[in-house]
Amino acid sequence: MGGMKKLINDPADVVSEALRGLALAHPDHVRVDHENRIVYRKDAPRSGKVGLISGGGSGHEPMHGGFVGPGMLDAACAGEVFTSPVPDQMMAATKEVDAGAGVLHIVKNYTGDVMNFEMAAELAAAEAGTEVLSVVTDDDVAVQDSLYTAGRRGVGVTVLLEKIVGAAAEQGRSLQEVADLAKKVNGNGRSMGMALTSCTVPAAGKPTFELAENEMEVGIGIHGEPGRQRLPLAPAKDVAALLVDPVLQDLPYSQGDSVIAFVNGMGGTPLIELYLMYNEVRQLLDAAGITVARSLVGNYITSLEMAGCSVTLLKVDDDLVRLWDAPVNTPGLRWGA
Amino acid sequence: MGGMKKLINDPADVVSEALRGLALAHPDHVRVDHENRIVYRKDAPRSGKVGLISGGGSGHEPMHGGFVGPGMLDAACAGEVFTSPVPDQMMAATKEVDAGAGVLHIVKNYTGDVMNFEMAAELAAAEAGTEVLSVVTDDDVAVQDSLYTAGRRGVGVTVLLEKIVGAAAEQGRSLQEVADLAKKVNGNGRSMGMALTSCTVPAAGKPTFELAENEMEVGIGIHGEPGRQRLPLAPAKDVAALLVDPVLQDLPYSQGDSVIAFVNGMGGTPLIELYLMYNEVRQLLDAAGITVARSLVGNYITSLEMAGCSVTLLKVDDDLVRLWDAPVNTPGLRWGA
Amino acid sequence: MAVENFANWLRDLANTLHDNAAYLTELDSAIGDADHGSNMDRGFQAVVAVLDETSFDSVDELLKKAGMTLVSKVGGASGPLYGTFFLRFGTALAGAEVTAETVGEALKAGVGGILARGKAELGDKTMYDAWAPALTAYDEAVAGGSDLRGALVAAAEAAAKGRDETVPLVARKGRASYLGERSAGHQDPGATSTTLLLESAARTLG
Amino acid sequence: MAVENFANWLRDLANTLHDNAAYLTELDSAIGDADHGSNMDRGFQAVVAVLDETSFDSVDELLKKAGMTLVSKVGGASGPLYGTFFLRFGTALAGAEVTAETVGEALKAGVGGILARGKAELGDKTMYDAWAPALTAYDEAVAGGSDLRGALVAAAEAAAKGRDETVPLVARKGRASYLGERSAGHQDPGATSTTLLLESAARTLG
Ligand SMILES: Nc1ncnc2c1ncn2[C@@H]1O[C@H](COP(=O)(O)OP(=O)(O)O)[C@@H](O)[C@H]1O
Ligand SMILES: Nc1ncnc2c1ncn2[C@@H]1O[C@H](COP(=O)(O)OP(=O)(O)O)[C@@H](O)[C@H]1O
Ligand SMILES: [Mg+2]
Ligand SMILES: [Mg+2]
Ligand SMILES: [Mg+2]
Ligand SMILES: [Mg+2]
Repeated sequence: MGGMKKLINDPADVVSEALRGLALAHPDHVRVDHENRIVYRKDAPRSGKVGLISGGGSGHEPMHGGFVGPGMLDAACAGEVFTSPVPDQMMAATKEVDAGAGVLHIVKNYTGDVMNFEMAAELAAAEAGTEVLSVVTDDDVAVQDSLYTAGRRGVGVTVLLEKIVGAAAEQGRSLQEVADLAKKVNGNGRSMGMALTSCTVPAAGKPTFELAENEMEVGIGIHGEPGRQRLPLAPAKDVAALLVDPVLQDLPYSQGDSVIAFVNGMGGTPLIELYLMYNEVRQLLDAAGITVARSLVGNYITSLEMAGCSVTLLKVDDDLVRLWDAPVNTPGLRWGA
Repeated sequence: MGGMKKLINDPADVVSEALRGLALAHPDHVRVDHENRIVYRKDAPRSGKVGLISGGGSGHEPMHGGFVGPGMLDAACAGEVFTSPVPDQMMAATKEVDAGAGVLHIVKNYTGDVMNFEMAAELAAAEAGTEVLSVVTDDDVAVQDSLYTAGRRGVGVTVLLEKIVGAAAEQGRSLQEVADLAKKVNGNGRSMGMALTSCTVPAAGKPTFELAENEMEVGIGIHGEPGRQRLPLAPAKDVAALLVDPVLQDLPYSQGDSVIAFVNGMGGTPLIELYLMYNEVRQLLDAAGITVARSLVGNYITSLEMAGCSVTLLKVDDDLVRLWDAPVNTPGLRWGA
Repeated sequence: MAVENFANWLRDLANTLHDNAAYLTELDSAIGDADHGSNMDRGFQAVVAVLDETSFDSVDELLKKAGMTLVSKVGGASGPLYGTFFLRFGTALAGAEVTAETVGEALKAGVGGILARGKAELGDKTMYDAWAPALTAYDEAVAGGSDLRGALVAAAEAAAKGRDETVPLVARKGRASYLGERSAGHQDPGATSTTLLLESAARTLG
Repeated sequence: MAVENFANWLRDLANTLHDNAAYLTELDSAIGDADHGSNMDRGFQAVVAVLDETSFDSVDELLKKAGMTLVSKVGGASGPLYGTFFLRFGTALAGAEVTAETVGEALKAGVGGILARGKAELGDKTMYDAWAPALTAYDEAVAGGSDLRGALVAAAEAAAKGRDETVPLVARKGRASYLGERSAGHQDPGATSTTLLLESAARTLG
């Protein structure tokens, strides 16, 4: 395997074997269509409820398969590592979770994901008459937004969105309401990430990029792609500022705003460092007069074994906080149930 | 910082800054005595309930601070990274959580931990008259057990024990009953771990041991100490056998036994690999005729950013399964609440 | 021209992509996510599996099936893009005789599909930067009296030039766009696989 | 001998341990958890802080306070072990004149505390493997007419020899025991810090 240190067998089997493990570990939460690589909420379809589907390349665990269950997703389609799933998967999932109330596709803004989900939605509408709406998340402020480019990447806000919109769907809100809410959440959220190390795509067998011992990448996404800037390693305090400042400047958030603050690990960073980072982030938010209504700290949207973290801020009102607090029961996020 | 890639400020401040982050992230679960580095259940002491205290060196997050809350620990004492806490901490915690029903100390079997907890128990009994019992976990089959040595290390079973014994204390069982249960859990559990990479103690600034690109350490503990054997990297299937076989041989578990199967990440190993490992572990257990009653997969008892995993099997009966299923509400483990 | 020729092309292309998988992934590591090689390889191995199992009566059915297979097996950006290319390429050849002219029209239809899905423009540093000069060169060759092979050779040469010219560009589409200015100085993986596709066609068709 | 001398010893020892922190941690990396140097350094910096703040009337109070400070600040195995050593060392000197004989008895009491806590035996590859020969050499020197300094010099030399002899041993106590046979070939960190302690005493006491 030369240079790749992973607990895997054949690189070609990583995704399917991990899905088998997920299914075996969470029989109460999910059932898995191994043929199509779809993780279903065990009791899907839920009559009368809008079906929520997400998916994307693998390597971001627990996202999305770990977010399937009551109060969150109805199905998650798993692509190859860092490669969006194919339309057949989203089509099968869409048909399966459609319980008459329509289906929302939650798509992270990457060319491949958008195109594959689009094809699936077209085909599902044509074949089964299922009403499908889509929301595309694009919260990554590291990427300059423009009409002429692929636009921003969908990153951390996707996790918060799946939770909040999941609660709304559980309440019985309509497809249009759920889609509008999803757009609102995406519009209210911004993220920025950094890496201390690269990750290694199993099929590639070597790190996607090389970082010297005293360097870090700032402005990375979640696919091991290089970031916007390579900088000398810096103390956590400075790293926090490099992430929080551009986020605060972008929305912009203003003094007195209330947020969900999410410090996310990229997969190889232990909790002790994430809590330390959260402490730094909180100081910066306090200084900016931003109130933290809720927080989330942990490895939730990852890049394989990459070391590093991202910060996501989601501006919230009472409705969003109530939906955040509502029960959720998935392998990756669970409370009130 | 030369060679150390971490999201930290001054290495001397890692533990206290991480505790600040934990306190800020979980105001509903815990309050932290920063002076003494003790994480308390927010509503401790709970009148009439046996107080449960654990603690140890830091660097194993979420253990133990992340396991404080209803259904699990009343207090956790945080030492320096990989260094057991001092008696003053356990004494303060013991006095604080004593609600008249006595206090159980949950101690992992390391010379330092055992001695520091012992001194605290002596002092607490002498000073405040608190009745203290102790359980020492020693589930690591990598270490030859003997009367003439320090004995086995306490590793993965500690997590399961804190959950199960936490539920029993919540039910109002007496100190003696809770201590007996703790001993039963420890006696029924066995673990074995391996590492793909070393970790770096912040104050040391360089990796504790060096592993070549094509090597792994088998029989490691949770303090970045080298293991019993250095072997060539192997596929996940073979790694699973290296961990499961000695565990099964040691208890020994027999066909038809029911277990909680726990695949734990060492901190730098992402979920996708842990689920893949869990799949391998399950095949081996199926082949051995062992039934998996419950499972836990994730990074719960870690060694900083070390990559690798451990397998813990805990033989269970109906009482243990009921206690496992009982509600728990901590930063690190949560269900039914 | 027989169905057989097109099947040979696809087999040759599958071999070429397999041999170049590490190279394409290497290119994708620099400005993307290190999967273009395995994506193309996985897709075309699936196409070969279909060829081994099924016999096709017409060129358009063969090509459409190849396109559907790519859509179903590749994922990412390249799956829908190359999948749509083959779907439209095949559809355009339905009922038509295979000539330099009809293939030229079909190539244009296929690339139209790529544009419809990906909305790339010239200079965005995508596979379209190889396709666009290839189409022009193909048409010029046909206008100058070339046969199919000659036109494909011209197209492949132009594609290679377009591929090389992606190096200095700053990406505006696809993953490479996230790098902004840092994407300059690297060759686009998709323009590279497009060139391999046309070189294989020039070797095997006509 | 004055309280001042013992305070000077502790300050000298703190400096020595600070200078050797990386070395002790290095030794602990090989067969332990890479913290012995920072543990000792943290503990003795705290002792120095106490010395800076408080003035002590008697040697035993000074030493007991040092022991309590180590217990409260070090943690790990070395905290209770060295802490108990100083607690009992001090207690044994309470009310006594400081002579080669009384210090010898007190050292024995202190090491008795290490054994009571750690239950180590000779050859277990722990700090006791430095302490045991040191105590013997100390007694022999006193029996042979040495003064305090001479006895401490003899003890330090014997400790250094005991420390060196830990190298081939297979550990049976402490973290190094988890390595089994692999612990052989490495010098015990605690035996090393014990030797530094006695060398510092020989330099500053008597
Ligand atoms: N919008 C687009 N239009 C045309 N080609 C594109 C577009 N976006 C990406 N590409 C092409 O796709 C290639 C990358 O394919 P691949 O790596 O397989 O997919 P992904 O980017 O999803 O990982 C790029 O090199 C580029 O040539
Ligand atoms: N049972 C024991 N008796 C005497 N000394 C011991 C015992 N266990 C460990 N030690 C000593 O403690 C040293 C390690 O101290 P330190 O690294 O500070 O603590 P820890 O092992 O808890 O990390 C060992 O080198 C050894 O000399
Ligand atoms: Mg991709
Ligand atoms: Mg230690
Ligand atoms: Mg790619
Ligand atoms: Mg140590």
